[in-house]
Amino acid sequence: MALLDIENLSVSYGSIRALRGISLKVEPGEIVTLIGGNGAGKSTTLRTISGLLSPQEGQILFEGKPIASKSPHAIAANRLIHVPEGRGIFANLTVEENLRLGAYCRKDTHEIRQDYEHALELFPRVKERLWQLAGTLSGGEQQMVAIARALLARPKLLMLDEPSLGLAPQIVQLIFQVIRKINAGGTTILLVEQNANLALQVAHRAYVLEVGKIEMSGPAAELANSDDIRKAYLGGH
Amino acid sequence: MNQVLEHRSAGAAQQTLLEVKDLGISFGGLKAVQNFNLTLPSAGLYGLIGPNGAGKTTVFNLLTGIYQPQTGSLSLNGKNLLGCKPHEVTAAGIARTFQNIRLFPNLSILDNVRLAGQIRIRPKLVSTFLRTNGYREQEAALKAQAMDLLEIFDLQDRAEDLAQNLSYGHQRRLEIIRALATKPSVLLLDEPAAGLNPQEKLALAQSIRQIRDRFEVAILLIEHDMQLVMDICERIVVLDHGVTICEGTPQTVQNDEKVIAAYLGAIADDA
Amino acid sequence: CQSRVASTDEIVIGHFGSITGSEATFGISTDRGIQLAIEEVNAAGGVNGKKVRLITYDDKGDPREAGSAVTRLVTRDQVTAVLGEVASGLSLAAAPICQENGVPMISPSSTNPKVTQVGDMIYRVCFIDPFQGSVCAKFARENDKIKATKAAILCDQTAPYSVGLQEEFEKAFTAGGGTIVSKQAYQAGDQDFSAQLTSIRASEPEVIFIPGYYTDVGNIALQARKLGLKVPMLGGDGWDSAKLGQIAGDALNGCYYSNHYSHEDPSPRVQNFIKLYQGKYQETPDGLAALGYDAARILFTAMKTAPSLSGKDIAAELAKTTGFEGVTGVISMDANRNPVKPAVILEMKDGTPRYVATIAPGE
Amino acid sequence: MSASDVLIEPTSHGVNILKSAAPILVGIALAVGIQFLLPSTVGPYYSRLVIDAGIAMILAVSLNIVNGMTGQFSIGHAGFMTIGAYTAGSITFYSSLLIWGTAAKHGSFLGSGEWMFVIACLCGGITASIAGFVVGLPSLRLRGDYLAIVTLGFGEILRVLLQQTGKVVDNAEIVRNAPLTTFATVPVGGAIGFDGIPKYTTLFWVYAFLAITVIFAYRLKRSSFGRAMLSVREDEIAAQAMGINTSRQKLLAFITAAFFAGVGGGLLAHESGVIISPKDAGFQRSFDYVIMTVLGGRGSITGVMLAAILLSGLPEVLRDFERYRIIIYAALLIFMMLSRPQGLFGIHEIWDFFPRSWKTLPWKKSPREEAQ
Amino acid sequence: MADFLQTLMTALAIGSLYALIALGYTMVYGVLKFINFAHSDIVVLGAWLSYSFAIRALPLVGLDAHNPATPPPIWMTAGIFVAVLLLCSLAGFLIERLAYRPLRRAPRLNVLITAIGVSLLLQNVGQLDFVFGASPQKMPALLPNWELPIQFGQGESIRYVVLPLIDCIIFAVSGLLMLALELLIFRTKFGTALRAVSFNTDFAALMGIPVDRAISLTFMLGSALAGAAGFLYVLKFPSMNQPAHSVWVLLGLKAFVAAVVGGIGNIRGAVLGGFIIAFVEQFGAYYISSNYRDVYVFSLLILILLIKPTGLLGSPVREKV
Ligand SMILES: Nc1ncnc2c1ncn2[C@@H]1O[C@H](COP(=O)(O)OP(=O)(O)OP(=O)(O)O)[C@@H](O)[C@H]1O
Ligand SMILES: Nc1ncnc2c1ncn2[C@@H]1O[C@H](COP(=O)(O)OP(=O)(O)OP(=O)(O)O)[C@@H](O)[C@H]1O
Ligand SMILES: [Mg+2]
Ligand SMILES: [Mg+2]
Repeated sequence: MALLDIENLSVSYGSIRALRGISLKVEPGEIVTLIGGNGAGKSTTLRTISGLLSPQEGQILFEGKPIASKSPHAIAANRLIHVPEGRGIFANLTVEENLRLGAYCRKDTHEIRQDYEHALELFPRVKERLWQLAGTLSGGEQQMVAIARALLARPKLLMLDEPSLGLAPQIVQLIFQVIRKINAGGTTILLVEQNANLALQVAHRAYVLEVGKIEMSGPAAELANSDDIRKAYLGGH
Repeated sequence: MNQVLEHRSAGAAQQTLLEVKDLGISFGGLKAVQNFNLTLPSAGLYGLIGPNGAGKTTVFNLLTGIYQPQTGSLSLNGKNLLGCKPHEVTAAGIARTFQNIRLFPNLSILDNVRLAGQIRIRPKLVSTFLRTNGYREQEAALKAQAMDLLEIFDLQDRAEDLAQNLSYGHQRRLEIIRALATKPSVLLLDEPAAGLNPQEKLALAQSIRQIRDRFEVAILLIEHDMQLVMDICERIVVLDHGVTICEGTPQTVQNDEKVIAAYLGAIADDA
Repeated sequence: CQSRVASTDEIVIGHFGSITGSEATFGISTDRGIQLAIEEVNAAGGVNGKKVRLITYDDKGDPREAGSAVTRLVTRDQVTAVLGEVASGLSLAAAPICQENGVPMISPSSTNPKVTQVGDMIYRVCFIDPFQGSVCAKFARENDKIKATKAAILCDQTAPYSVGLQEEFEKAFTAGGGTIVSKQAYQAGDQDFSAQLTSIRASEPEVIFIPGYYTDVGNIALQARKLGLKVPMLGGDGWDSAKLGQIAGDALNGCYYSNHYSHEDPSPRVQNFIKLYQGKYQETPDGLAALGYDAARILFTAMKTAPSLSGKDIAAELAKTTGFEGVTGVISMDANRNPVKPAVILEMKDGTPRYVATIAPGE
Repeated sequence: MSASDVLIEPTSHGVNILKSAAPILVGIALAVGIQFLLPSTVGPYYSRLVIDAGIAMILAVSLNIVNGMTGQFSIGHAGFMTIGAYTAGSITFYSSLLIWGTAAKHGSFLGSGEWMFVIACLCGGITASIAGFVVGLPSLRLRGDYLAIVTLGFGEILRVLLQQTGKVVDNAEIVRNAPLTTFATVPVGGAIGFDGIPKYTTLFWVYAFLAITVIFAYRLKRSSFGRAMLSVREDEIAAQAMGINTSRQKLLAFITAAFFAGVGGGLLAHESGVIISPKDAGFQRSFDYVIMTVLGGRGSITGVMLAAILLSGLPEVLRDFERYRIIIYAALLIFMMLSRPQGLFGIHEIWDFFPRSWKTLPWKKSPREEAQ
Repeated sequence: MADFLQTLMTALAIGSLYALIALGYTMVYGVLKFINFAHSDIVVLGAWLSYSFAIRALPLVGLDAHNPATPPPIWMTAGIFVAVLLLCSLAGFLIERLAYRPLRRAPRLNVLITAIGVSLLLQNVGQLDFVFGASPQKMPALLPNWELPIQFGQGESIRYVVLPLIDCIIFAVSGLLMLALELLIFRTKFGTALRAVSFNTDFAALMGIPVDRAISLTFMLGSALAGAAGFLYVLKFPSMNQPAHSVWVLLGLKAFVAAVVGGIGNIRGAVLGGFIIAFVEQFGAYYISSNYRDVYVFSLLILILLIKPTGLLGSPVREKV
């Protein structure tokens, strides 16, 4: 059974139709990436899955259960975690408090502690800044906090929206290494990325979204070699 | 109509325009930027790179008066800009875009640009109320200039749409247009390519060059996309922890060990 | 919604008052007094065979609303006469409208002299500040139990009534040889008077004059006693309400206020009114209700004797009022359309006011 | 199509002057029409409501310059109104006493008394705008609710100070012969309010001033000034970075808004059946106007005007409900807020809702055409 | 000297009351970033509910409802207090649910206007005869009338400074509530969650924080605080103004000013502000003139904000550009 199974999903903002009946599946243990141009509806897809938007039609099954009508906090409590575009960190809280909120729905204090140490190991930079107000961090630092925080929820499915946005090359590499590591540790990942080159490198499978529709899908390596994709998204080389 | 836009006659190509010496600021204990030096010639196209949190955006904030520098000096065309308020800096000729887009979301695209353009005119309240002929001419010229600028990025057809209805990539472009409308001599671009896919980035690089040539502005560019930076920048300054660790041509910078260690990482060509 | 133009077999009169907002209790009391008078007169066959109907409009205690309410009464509802308001500021806003349109207006309880100066259509049934101020001052200077030479004043600076009374008291008291040792102010509804009272305490007065409404006086008395201020307190007709005794209890023992009448007055016109009012509303009428009742009744009397129901005739008849036996005293109108009537002084004893003396005008 | 093609279309100066002046002339003609037609057809009560609505519109439209356009949150607008009212009132009252020996109305329509009144209203506007400047200063340092509470404090301070003023001196002889020290008590009536002000306010003056206010506000909104104000509302930092002197814009907004509020106050002071009193400066009155601007929609001038009419009329419509009046009013207010959170017209003006064909009158370009 | 001490003592008691009301304002503001103008009406509700309960409960133990000879047993006083708290939080819950929640995504100014509407509604409903009525009432004493008179001077010039029990209770209760709130907001997971909600409800929901419930809870807590303030207020000032009296609004306003002076959203700031406002008011009225009480308060407010635009303890939020 697929971990996440989306059937014929449509979403609108007022009169603007952002998604026009998309279907996609994420199997346990996979990294699936969603690529597409500006305004294609990638973020909208993630927001709908995590309950921030409600679909007009279609259904979303997570672990076989429908979640489309659930509220975002209930979905997060099911360990379907969304790191939104723009990072979604709490600027008025310290880095440490931000991280702790990641584990808001968990009660297993001891293991939280372990995960906390683990997350800080992944991002030593964050560790230096634990007491700083998160709002004063630089963009890259904020992205690290956002991912570290998501890990503290021990997600079954982690949805990342443009994690490399505004990050230095080195950090981008780091983030993608972390994505691999997390995945190797058993976490399923749904990745939205503008940096299609990198995304297709780490992902197992990929979907291409254009103006609210799935245009193409398949194993990531296959898509990376498709001429159309290269021309449209990878800079033509 | 291009006279409106070609407002600055080309000076000697390598004349120093922006001169920054030993600029520095710290927040609490954190030395965000220290001893930052920069000499930007007119119509130069320089890059400012460095790891996240290195202080790049802070340099922009210092240059534009949003933060007041604690040390150092800053001058444009020999005119001291230290202590100037942000709007005075803009009036003096430095314009910028923001890393986190800051358009006027509920204003139309046209108004976003006109607003920036009006810094160069001095309207009177009375003539505004009476709508005198002078006022009408001023407004017409302003609009014409704005529409011409919008054409650069093909946005003229959407002039009446609200800025918030643009997609992310278009918003980034509008920010650049808006900055240009202030008729700057120095343009500061903070990560203009963020959120664009590789294909779009190529187009953007093209546009940046064209802007430099057509408007003869000097451009200082913050960008994490190395391909773009190395491609279009004449010189590059690398910051790390608020300190300049390297400055030079793309080749020098690319091969500098400190830069590789601090910023580029091992598989730099991956990006 | 009532009919626009009065039908021929009824007489419509208007009342504008604060029946919502901060001063609602004043407007409601007055309205009840008026209603009572109307029921009474209608039960007795109406005025010259015509039933009287009342239209009440709320003015929220806001002068601007008072203006529009009265304009509506006078020009749209075409009332024969207007009753209202308690607060002088509001009466002053409305009076010119009545004057201009030739509709008689009787204010039940606006004590500022200016109100009736607006013109010959404007009357009142309460006494005015100068009279009451001098009555209080005289009492404070001359009463055996007080014989004060030093007085302190605590005045509600938001209420023209209070400010006016304070000025007149001060004038009369200093003219009588006394001195004002402390002048303090509060705002209607204030809960905490300790700063003012502490200040007053330090000035060591022999009497404290509190020209305010009962709604605040009870509180002031309670706090004054807590602070160990034992001197008598003195006030005007704004004190008159059963609520005052309920709130202050024995804190007001030995304090006095001037009023239009005494509840103890055995005369049937007073006792009858109190009985009727209690029967209808299950509470003891306060001074405002009594004044509202009197205002309405004076109006009916004038209507009955007037040759026609035109504003002019009624006003002329009102001006002739002499010896009208009202609950709030025997009323005669003077040349300035102010009632000439005696004041009574009441003493608070364990929460009930007791008759002490009557002071007639000019005494 | 390039923008320049349309714009260089030659228009003669004469046509332009006519275009500029026409709305003002039309407004004043309308005011004359209202003055001479309305009272005779609907009677004094409804005329009065129309006057009240007119004044409310002046106040709300002017407040909209600060709250709606510039995005500064002011709840002290009634304070400006009151300053204007007291200034204008004292000018006409005491000058009348000095000149004509009585404070009664002098002269008929457009007579000498009325001109004195007009000048007094303008003076009211000027003193109010000075106050606007002073109250606007904190806006340079304060944001949002902090500014709101300061403007509210200004109104409350004014209210208390006005309560302490002296009695009105209504005797011409005393006024003529009095030494200046008599005026040290500021004889404007204290708690009871300022009564005796001659009642010059007529439908004509209210609607003439309203026309000017609205045209000013509208032209301001569509001009460089207006855009600059809007940009302050949208994003102050970005506005600064675009070269907008945000401090200047904020002060300008406060000053102009206060000016019109002051003029509105002057009109109010001279309205018959109105006594201006310290209470007018309090925050409750300011709320009324804030409610109008919010209900009208942020920055929509016609929306705000409609809201001003609705909200000033509603309590009158409900008058027959006596004690339930305010309850119903409050319930309706909540209902309107919940059902139209963006305000009556949102950011649009009323004509944005007309069918397209209405707008493309021969002499008018559609917004899109104009833009291109 | 005695007068000085007396003024000081009153200032402390009144400051505590302001602080208590300010805490509620600050709490709601801290989370939802809007001035809940209906907060003062919950104080009024608390006050009048206390009265209504008291006059019904007192006869049960054989006391005169309006003028009890002795205070009722302590359990009854406590019972009334708890009942008032519960009903006030229920009212807060309902108001939020019905009037504010539908506007969660609307501009804050709209919520503010709605709050003004709610406030008007509550006031005028409260004033109806079959609710609380439009006349003032006297709150029966629910606590022993103990006071500690401190004597100054001798013979003729003898003076007392009075320290009533109720003042001590008010002081203690606001102190405790402040501490409890501070701990709740800064030391518990729920508090962190609340602060997250106050920053961005969407992001908070993505953390699994039940946003609606958190906001409801904030309102209930804030309203309970208001209820407590209303209860204590009428015990201290037993002569109660009618529910629609504008003075209640002014009381709420001053408490809000206190919150702003201290730095709105800041719990310690609310308490500090409460005391500062009360001190200025009391000492100004005593030493300068009682005519200008409100002028002192608002001038101080303006002065403080001009010097420190985010209030005394408010942290200057420097927006990162
Ligand atoms: N809040 C909103 N209101 C109205 N329209 C919106 C809103 N958010 C997104 N849209 C529209 O929905 C469409 C899809 O947007 P979405 O943010 O999902 O794109 P995206 O694929 O994430 O693009 P990007 O790469 O630029 O982030 C776009 O046309 C956009 O204009
Ligand atoms: N207002 C502020 N208060 C405190 N610290 C700040 C503030 N602004 C910036 N900083 C700190 O200064 C450092 C430099 O920040 P800056 O935003 O300039 O980084 P950057 O080089 O632009 O990074 P990025 O590439 O991620 O945008 C960071 O560590 C940041 O936390
Ligand atoms: Mg996106
Ligand atoms: Mg940056």
